[in-house]
Amino acid sequence: MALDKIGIAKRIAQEIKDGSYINLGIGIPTLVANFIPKNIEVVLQSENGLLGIGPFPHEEEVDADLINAGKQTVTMQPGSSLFNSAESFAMIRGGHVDLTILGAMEVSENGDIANWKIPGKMVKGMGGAMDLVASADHIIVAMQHKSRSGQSKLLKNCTLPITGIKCVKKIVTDLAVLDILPEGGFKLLERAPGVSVDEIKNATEGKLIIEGEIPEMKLEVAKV
Amino acid sequence: MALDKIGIAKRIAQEIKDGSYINLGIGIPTLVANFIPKNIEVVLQSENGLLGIGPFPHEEEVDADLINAGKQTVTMQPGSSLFNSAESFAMIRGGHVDLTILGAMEVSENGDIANWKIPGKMVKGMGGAMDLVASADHIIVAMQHKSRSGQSKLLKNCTLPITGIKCVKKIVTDLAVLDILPEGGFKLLERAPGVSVDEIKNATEGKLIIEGEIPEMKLEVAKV
Amino acid sequence: MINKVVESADKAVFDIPDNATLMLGGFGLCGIPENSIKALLKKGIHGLTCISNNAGVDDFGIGLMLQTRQVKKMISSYVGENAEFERQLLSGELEVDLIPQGTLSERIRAGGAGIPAFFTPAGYGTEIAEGKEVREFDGKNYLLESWLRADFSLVKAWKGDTAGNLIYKGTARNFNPMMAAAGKITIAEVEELVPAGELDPNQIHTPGIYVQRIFKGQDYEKRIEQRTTRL
Amino acid sequence: MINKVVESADKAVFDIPDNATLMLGGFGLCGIPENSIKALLKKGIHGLTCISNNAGVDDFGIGLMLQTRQVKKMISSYVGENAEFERQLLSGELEVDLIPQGTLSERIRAGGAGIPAFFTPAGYGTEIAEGKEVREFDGKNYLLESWLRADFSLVKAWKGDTAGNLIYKGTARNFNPMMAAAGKITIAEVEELVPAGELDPNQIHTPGIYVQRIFKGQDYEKRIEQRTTRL
Repeated sequence: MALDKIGIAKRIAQEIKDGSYINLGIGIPTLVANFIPKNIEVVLQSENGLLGIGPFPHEEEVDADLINAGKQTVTMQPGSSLFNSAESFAMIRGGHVDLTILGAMEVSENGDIANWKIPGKMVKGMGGAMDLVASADHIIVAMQHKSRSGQSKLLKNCTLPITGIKCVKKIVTDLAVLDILPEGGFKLLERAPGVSVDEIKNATEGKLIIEGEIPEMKLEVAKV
Repeated sequence: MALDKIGIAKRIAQEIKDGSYINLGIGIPTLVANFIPKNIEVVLQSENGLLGIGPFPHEEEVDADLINAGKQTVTMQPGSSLFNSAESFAMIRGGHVDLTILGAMEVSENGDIANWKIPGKMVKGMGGAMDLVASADHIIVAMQHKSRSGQSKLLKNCTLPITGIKCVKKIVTDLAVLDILPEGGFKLLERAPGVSVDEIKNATEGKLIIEGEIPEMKLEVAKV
Repeated sequence: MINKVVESADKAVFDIPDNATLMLGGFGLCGIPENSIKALLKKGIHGLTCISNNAGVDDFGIGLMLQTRQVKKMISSYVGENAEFERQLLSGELEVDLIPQGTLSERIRAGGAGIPAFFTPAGYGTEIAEGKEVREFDGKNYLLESWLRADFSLVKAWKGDTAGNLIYKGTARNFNPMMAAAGKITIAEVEELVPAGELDPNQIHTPGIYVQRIFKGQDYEKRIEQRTTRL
Repeated sequence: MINKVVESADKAVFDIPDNATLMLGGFGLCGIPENSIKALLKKGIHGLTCISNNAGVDDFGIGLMLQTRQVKKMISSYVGENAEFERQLLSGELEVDLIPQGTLSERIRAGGAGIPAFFTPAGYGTEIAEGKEVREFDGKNYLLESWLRADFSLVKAWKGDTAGNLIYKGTARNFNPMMAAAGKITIAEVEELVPAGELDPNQIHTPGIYVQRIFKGQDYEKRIEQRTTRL
């Protein structure tokens, strides 16, 4: 059975290394924070100028002067720091953030990502996405494997205007976990529980590399 | 009679406008601070990261963590701010400092300045001088008109390695006040008390422009 | 220290002309110069180019200046939380220049810092690279981007002093410090205005040299776009 | 938050190898990493390239590492308050690269910020422009300068916390914050070390993300080069 958003977030949470600094994009990536194992310490960066995002505030803690990049009210963890936007992107561009998790509309087999613009629709802007994908050493994309109309979103080439080239290394979809190989191609690593390799083949337009037995994901992470 | 260092500093102090931000170089420029009229408010910038240099500290106020660009212990005026070296030079390079006063070994008639290196002597470095002269909108040079051996230091072309080109606008020497014209040439504005135009002519190798009567400097500034 | 206090927002913006290029601090509605925006609405100038990360919402922030058609062009990284914005954009009444957020903040920082151009990796290989110089450093490709400066910068701080020193609060800092440095005339509004000497020099976020006028703002609404709480 | 505390200067510098490129904070003797320098003396590594605004004096700061011939090259804006430095330079034992102070601080800032190159006016028309790309912007000429990065950065702060956040004091801040960001491994020594959560997030000068190791320094001498007082 294909994963829901929570399932994708849970599986991504398993990729997180102790002691890392992480930037979480809007949507599924934001959910990942809820499934980071208790024994792992990470610091979440918000590109509007905060290191150390804490949980959402209780009603009486709400502070209009403390929001995340999604403009939601947040709190700070002990040991947080605040800074300006130029410093925040200096941090991102300078490679200080260890992991970036973000959503995508399309990913190509050579690691290009499209997630900012749909021709014919109102263009809202790229925000910090182009900086993040061009700068991050390690990017994990959280996405649906297919569009609502059933088209593959893991493509030979992106059809939408791209956000960055050759930057995605790992993808977690509702159907599978895949690496993008340096030489190109989606290497299938894991299947969602109950999803067959054939189902993933049919849902992947780009070059899919299948070697040996493909295990099912394990998702028994304690919910926080 | 030629001015001493105090005299040069006093004359330069007359050039200072109320409400300006000023960077004072080491040597005579530092003395200028002592002769700024009481009714004029200025803020002194120290390129090691301080806006609002105050007077030297009393013995019991000395703080090793608070020095000026000449590495002297200083104090802060009320309303000061502290910042890092990149911010300090952002301020300088960005044209936020209104006036830079510095010493020179040579100045050329087109406004080139040499003040950092003497071939054959140990080279100590340019410190912030190249940034200051390349960035400042308004630079006043405090210098002796002639070298100890009697050579003019106001030249057609600098003989020493230069610090910056076409940047000096005004010079105050022990003998005279001169503007450097945009089209080149030292325009004589004032003579030191008792110094003749001929004396200045003899001491100036570069093109000297003399128009009409040249008044004597007035130096009756109240000493602070 | 030089006293930079003006009485009111109206007096602070008195000489901003039609067709000026403005920078306005804030991320979303957080840390925006509410009072200065209201004064611009009242003043009724037009043809403005506004450099701001976002464009407000229909009834708050820069959105208010869109309603009154005072804005000719927006330079932003993310816009359109805002129906009137979308209408003006689609009808061609409004020009929009979209810039990656890190490039935008660095271009503004460069403007204040006297750096006319710099290389950044953001946008390489995408449509925003069109017409831009590309150069490779250590095997990676970068775009050349130029500085941004403004005729007037409108910033909002938490505390300020009469010498123009500013301290921001929380994530309301965002673009404000770089904009303060990149404006020919910078107008700061603050929630609390104190005499020079009361703020700790070691805690100043924006040194007074960058601020030409400062006033105590009034009636801060500080609207929240996404009030998100837990039980 | 991630605990970055190490016990001592010796443990902090344990893996700095011969021929490493180091950045060392400080302006003159103000804000220099006294403890880390002593640990390097004890460790006895050689062939170091040191990026630091100055080179200390004969018997303090980087000058101590010159006495022991541990330094192969200095990259600085102003040097030679220091007889041994002069001797080594004139005898060819020591290489020196002199860089305008603003260019030096911006190149280090660029290193930490992922900006491989930028344009600056400093040095245009002088001998330091030799071999550098010149470009005109708005009628003024600028030089292209590249980023500086280090294998290890040694910085000194006033207060720090276990998460690596730093607060500097007075003009001891100087080059330390940019160097903290430009080092692959940044080692911070502090006068006061507190648990994460005790420092005000709004007053942090160096966010902990830039600091890999932190320790409480000991026996700070804080030597003054020019003790200047009034009566």
